[in-house]
Amino acid sequence: MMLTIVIFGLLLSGSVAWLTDNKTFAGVKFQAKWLSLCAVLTLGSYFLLSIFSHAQSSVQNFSQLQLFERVPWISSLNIDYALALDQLSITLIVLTFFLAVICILVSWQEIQEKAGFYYFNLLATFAGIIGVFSAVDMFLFFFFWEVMLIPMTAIIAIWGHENRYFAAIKFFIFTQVSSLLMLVAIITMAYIHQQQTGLLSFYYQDWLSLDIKIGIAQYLMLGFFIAFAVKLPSVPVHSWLPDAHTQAPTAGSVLLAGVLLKTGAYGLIRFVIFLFPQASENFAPIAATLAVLSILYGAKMAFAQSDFKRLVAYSSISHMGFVMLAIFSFNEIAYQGAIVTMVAHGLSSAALFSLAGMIYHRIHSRSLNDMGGFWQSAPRMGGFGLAFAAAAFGLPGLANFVGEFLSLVGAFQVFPIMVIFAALGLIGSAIYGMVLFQKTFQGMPLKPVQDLSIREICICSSLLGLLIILGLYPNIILHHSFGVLT
Amino acid sequence: MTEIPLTHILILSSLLFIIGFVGVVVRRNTLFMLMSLEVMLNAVGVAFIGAGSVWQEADGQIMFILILTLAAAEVAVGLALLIRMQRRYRTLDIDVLNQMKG
Amino acid sequence: MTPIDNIVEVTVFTTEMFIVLSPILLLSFGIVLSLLLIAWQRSQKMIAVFSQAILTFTLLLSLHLLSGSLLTGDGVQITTLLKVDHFSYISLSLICLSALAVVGLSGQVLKSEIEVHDEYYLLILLVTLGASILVVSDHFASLFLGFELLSISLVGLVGYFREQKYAVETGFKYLILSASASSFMLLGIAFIYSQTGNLSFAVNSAAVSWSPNSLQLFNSIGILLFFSGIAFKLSLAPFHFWTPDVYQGAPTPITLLMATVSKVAMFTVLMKCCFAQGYFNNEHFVDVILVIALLSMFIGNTLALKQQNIKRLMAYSSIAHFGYLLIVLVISSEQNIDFAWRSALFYLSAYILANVSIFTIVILHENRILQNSAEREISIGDWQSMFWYRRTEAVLLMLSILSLAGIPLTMGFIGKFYLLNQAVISQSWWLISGLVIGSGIGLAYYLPLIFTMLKSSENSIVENESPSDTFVKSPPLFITILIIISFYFGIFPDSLSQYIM
Amino acid sequence: MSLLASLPLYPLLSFLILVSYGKRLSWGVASWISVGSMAAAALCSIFLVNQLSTSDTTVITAYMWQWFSVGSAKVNISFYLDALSAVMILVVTGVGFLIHLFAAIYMKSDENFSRFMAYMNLFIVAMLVLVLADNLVLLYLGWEGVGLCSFLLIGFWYKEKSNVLAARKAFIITRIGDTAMAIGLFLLFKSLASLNIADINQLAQTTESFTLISMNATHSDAYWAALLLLGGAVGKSAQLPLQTWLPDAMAGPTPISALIHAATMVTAGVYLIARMNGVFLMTPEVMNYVAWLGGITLLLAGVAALAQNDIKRVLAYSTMSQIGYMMLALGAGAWSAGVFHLMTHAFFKALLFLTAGAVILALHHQQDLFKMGGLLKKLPVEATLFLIGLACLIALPGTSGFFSKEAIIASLWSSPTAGPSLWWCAILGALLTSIYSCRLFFLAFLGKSRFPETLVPSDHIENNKLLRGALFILALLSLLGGLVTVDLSSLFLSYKQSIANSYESPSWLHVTAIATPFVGIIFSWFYYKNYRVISDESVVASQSTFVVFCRNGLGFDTLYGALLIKPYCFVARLNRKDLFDQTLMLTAWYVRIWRDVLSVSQNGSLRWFAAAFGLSMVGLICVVIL
Repeated sequence: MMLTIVIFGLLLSGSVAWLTDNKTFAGVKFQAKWLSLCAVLTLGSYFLLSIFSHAQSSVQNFSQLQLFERVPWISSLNIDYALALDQLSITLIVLTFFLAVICILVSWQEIQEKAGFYYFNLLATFAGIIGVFSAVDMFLFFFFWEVMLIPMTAIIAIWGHENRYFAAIKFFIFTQVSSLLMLVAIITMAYIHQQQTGLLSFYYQDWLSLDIKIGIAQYLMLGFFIAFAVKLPSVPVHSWLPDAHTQAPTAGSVLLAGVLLKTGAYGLIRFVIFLFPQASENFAPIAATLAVLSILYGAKMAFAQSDFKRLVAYSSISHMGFVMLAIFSFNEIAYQGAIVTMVAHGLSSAALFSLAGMIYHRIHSRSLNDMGGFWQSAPRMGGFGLAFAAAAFGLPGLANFVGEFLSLVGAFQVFPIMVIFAALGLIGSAIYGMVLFQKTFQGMPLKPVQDLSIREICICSSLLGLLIILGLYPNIILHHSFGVLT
Repeated sequence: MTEIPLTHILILSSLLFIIGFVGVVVRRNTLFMLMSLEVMLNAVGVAFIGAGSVWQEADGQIMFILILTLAAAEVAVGLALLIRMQRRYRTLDIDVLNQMKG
Repeated sequence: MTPIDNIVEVTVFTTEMFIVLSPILLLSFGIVLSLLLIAWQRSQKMIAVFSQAILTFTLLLSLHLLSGSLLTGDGVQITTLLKVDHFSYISLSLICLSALAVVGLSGQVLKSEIEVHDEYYLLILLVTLGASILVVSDHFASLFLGFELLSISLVGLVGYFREQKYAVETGFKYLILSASASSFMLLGIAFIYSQTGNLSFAVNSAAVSWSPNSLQLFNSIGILLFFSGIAFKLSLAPFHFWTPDVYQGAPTPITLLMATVSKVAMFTVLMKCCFAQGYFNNEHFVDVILVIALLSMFIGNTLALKQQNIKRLMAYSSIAHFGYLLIVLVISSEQNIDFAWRSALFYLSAYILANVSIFTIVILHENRILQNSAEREISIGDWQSMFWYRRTEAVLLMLSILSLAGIPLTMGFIGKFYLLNQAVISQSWWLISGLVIGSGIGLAYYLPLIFTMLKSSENSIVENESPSDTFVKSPPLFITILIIISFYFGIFPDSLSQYIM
Repeated sequence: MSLLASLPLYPLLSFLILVSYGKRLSWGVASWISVGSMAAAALCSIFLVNQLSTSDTTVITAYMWQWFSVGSAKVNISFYLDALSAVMILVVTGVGFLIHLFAAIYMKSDENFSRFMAYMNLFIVAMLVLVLADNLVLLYLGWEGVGLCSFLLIGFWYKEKSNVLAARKAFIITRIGDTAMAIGLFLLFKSLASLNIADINQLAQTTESFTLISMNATHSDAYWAALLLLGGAVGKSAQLPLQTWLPDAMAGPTPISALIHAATMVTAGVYLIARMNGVFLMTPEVMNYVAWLGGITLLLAGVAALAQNDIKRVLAYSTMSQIGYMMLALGAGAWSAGVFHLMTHAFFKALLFLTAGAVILALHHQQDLFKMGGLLKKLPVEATLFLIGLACLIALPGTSGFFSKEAIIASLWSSPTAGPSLWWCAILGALLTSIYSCRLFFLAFLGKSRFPETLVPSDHIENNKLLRGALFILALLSLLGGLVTVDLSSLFLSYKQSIANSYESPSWLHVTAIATPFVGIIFSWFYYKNYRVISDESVVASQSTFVVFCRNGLGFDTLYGALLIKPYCFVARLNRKDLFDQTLMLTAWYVRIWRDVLSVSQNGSLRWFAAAFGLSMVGLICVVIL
């Protein structure tokens, strides 16, 4: 029941926020942002509390999937409404909640018109994402997978920047087409299950016990893989991402980079690897090559950009390449690396995008050419900018380093040559990180900007704090999301 | 009397039908288009009657009667439209009727 | 079989058959009555109410019979001509529903004209009757009757407002083309008849082997011709050319009528015929279906891109949708027939719901515009920033567009899901890829529609949208009902699909 | 061992305070905090070293917490203090303290003073972590940390474009080395399944598969691992081929050049190799490469130093060549000698830089040698201090530099991995050293003054006493530093017996080695006559192409520019509009084309529709029949 409460609570409070925005009841002027902030905080804490209590009560603490709900939904096709959690999904859901707060805070002043509808979309997206992370019925999973797209697209299309419609359509079509392939694969799996056991089933746990002929498994795996590779995103199907990130409002970019990309990685781990171990092992060399390609290509493209957010977007492509490489190297160390990288990149890219938003709020431009010498007038912003850039190029002591190090060490056991190429990405990341930081904060001061406000300092310092904590004591995550992958 | 093979009947009707259809396509005068439609329908009628006679059944003739009624109805509506057209465009050339495109 | 058997069958007409057939009888009786009514007193309001009543009763009756246990699994054969079964009732109720919507909406349109229009309603009823005959027909003759009843009255309706700009053109186009289409179909029937010697569906004509012997060739060509006639009505590529023009030229309620009533009826009868005659067993026919389906998906979706006129856009999207729907005709074996029916009917109901909603909004909008400007057509631009000042309508519109695009939370998605299931069972990967690519292209014109509605309102449309909407008190309610329905069935499809089974 | 654990905490605390309060702190408070923390650290480290030497344990360790675990291997945040790291922390904290003291005065007038001191503290923290780390990952943390700090401090005056670029260059080039090192770590972990330094040194000896020549590869894991580690060291220590960043790094404030780019950070590479001796000893080939790298670098750097005009760049190149000596020593297996030279070099090079800084301060930030001259009279104290520093650099007998450099040179001839040729290299290097040192001294302090304005009087610089105090202590250290004998031989392992054969060294070696500097001095005494004597002919820098070529670092910059930077930027610019994106958009374009083609068919003419109907009918019939 708990997860249902969380998901629908988010939806409900979103719609309430929409309807009551800027209306006065009993002398109290309702504001969507306050309402949604409270909703997210309460639901998040509720989630954490109930997880802890559950962990105490139950025997094995989420090293296996723990089923929370299972009620028949579309009984004619034997589709259930089934939600379950394990350490991986808990980690990601917690990340989602944290970034949700960040998102609301960064849009505090940015979003003035149509605020109600905006926060409705925001919360709906969170709900969808949490659903994706917790659904174990494949139809339900697909349902949430699509549901989280719609409000996201709306956010890009309504509150985005100059070229938003194009970006939104591109984003939507890419994900839609790829996920239709996944849908076909899902249905085929269901019917294979019917052939083998006699009844149709979309239930994840049932599928784990299937034995599929490798010939078919290849194609099915591909169906899933493409959908998730687009979401990840991996070269060559990455090109929706720079546009979407660049055009989206700050919170949108934070959400996209922070959590939405992780759904791709999550899908790769949970479905591609676990459902088709043999097929994906055969496929691993290709996937690893794509990953290395993404790492290098993303780094190179990031260096070429002159738009702050676009640069960060390409850097995300590069980072998620590490995740994919780790996932497909079938190695415990690498899996740990993948998870840490997912969380770390979620935080660091969110941080950089929030920073971009803050700068945009001040100078109304995203172009690096309009920036420079901000350190002079805004040393605090400079400090945070430095720290976040450092996180992006994997400075040890910050979370990203641990993730990338583990991923590469793990992958090196399997693909030494590829890892050597991937390691070149470290140089590339240093280059674009330098460009980003120096063009923004160093050089001749152009025009003075005012330094961070209290709210912004809160955002940045919370992000930075987490980055440092995870960088120096990653076991917080590792000990908890470890059992899944053994 | 000697049996006419079914194939011949069908080929005849198809020829008639094709003639009618070509008429619909090539004639620009609306009236003639309607007439060619009649030709097509009657070609079908021939086919039905032939088939019916081969199978020694009444169905063919019944179908033909239905077809005749249809032809009548269509012509009725067609002529009505034709008058409207004459009133509005002062011509019966079908090619003036292409305002809607794209 | 010999003629004798037919006679024997014809003589038997039990009360059970009478009851089973009662909705259609009621409908035809109602038509006669309304004729008398017109003779008695010409009053538009009265006839409107009357025809609504008739349709409602028919609907209720058929729903009642549907839930009732009269129907044995295989349905009831009434003479050789008709055969009523479960599915025909469902299609019948779908038809009545959409006809009701059409009648209800026509009130808005007719208000703008001067004279009294009671034939209009009569014609609508006739179309409905033709459609309902189609869905119960089990014989080429009855099929032909229903078909012609449908098309000729539609011709009358299409050109109804003869003062309007496109009336004559539309009428002629529809008349000539549908006439030639029906003659093609008839020729096909004649060929089939010449081979099988029987006009009822039950006889499996595909059983006649397709050796390239001349006679069997006639048979196959016959099937093809017959199919092309239906395909014309369903506006499947490459028989689709008339669709956009007629959709655009016809009065909007009639466009809705064509989009819903005639298509549902046609598709139902097509499925009945195909399954009864087992066409899905012969690969030639399947090839033809494949080609036509892929063509329709591609052409429909592609032509809809950058289409500014909404009615034309709907026309193209309908082409694509029936291309998708053809998937159900390609089934691997007899066992899947039921599932195919279910998928088809669910998809059709989703499609009808979306169309009704969209055209409702279009008609309301047309009225608004026609009030202050001269005769003009609705283009996408007129919907700009609708979401911010006319929320319920916009929400309904978005829902239906998403449903057409097949996005979750809507019926359209479930329908697409059914189709994919069907295609996976029958392992027709070509069709699947067509569906995927097609819906990919489709998004490229559905999304802009939504975005136009979301555009923030800086332009002048808002001003001339005075809240003084004199005409409608009912539509807001109607609209909210539609919204609720489309959400409800989108999230709990079972409540509908169980009904279908 | 909490004392050891607390060692980096003092500077860390002061860093945090300075960062969080920033400009609100007055100069006094800020300098007290930072310098005080350094003093604490220095005392603490002296205490530790004392403890280490007295107690019989050879190692002090401090375990904080487990960082993460790589498979079975645990990676801890824990420190490891042995004789080698003891030397390092002494140098880092001791010299660091003195330089902090100097900097506090030198940078007083700067508006961002507290930020500067904060960076310095942070650097010390990172450096301490580097030298104390007990596993390679933690070492890597410190390694990257010092890199970041050096980046920040080179670009401290970030308003000049040139400084910014210099900083970027330094960071990226060292990052290249670091990446090689990272790959080295992966390889070490793969083959030895551990990342703990002590374990690795042990395992490297024992593990057969490590040194075994594997089937497919031409060389063993040990070879590649050592090579990759060497890559890291080369990057940090500005040896060939990654040396180009060091001269530009002189853009930073002078104390930085003293602390980071002379005394401590650049020697981290030497430290790394010395640390990983277990691995290097497994592969004599790589030892040989190390030696050769050192030898070539010291020669090239010496040549380049001869042509510089900027006093700091001369010192930078000399640093490069001195580190070359250390590398040479390591390559020759003379670990102790290398580390010894590291220490002494830290002393006298810090002295040289700081004195140069004092001179520059007095000359209103004039750094061009050809604008100086005749300062011996004007700044006698600085001149003497500088002279002492140079003496050590040249390795005049008695100075600390003499002892360490002699130790190195002596070890070369007989070393199995170095040999006579490298000995000659060293000698030649010594010659060059003495020559460019003399040139520097003559230009700056002798001859007639070419400095137009009047100097800043020394008593105008506040706390001049303190400032000079720091210099005096350094001078003392660099004079007497040779007397403390650093014997680390117990730490380091020896060669495998297989290659322990060597040349016997002839008797004349020592004489030559000692004589060389004097030869150099005498040579330059005559060669640079016009720099020295007070005469009227104006002294200008030679503009001959060869000299300019040497002045620009022997053309490495242009080479790399043409080879790497330009292509990368070109490709980046070429593909700014994402190739893949273009191709994917092509499909959209394709669909649009189709749309236009098809929309022609909707021409609204009824007869065409009918014809199309018939045609498609025919087409379908063909589908069926064929």
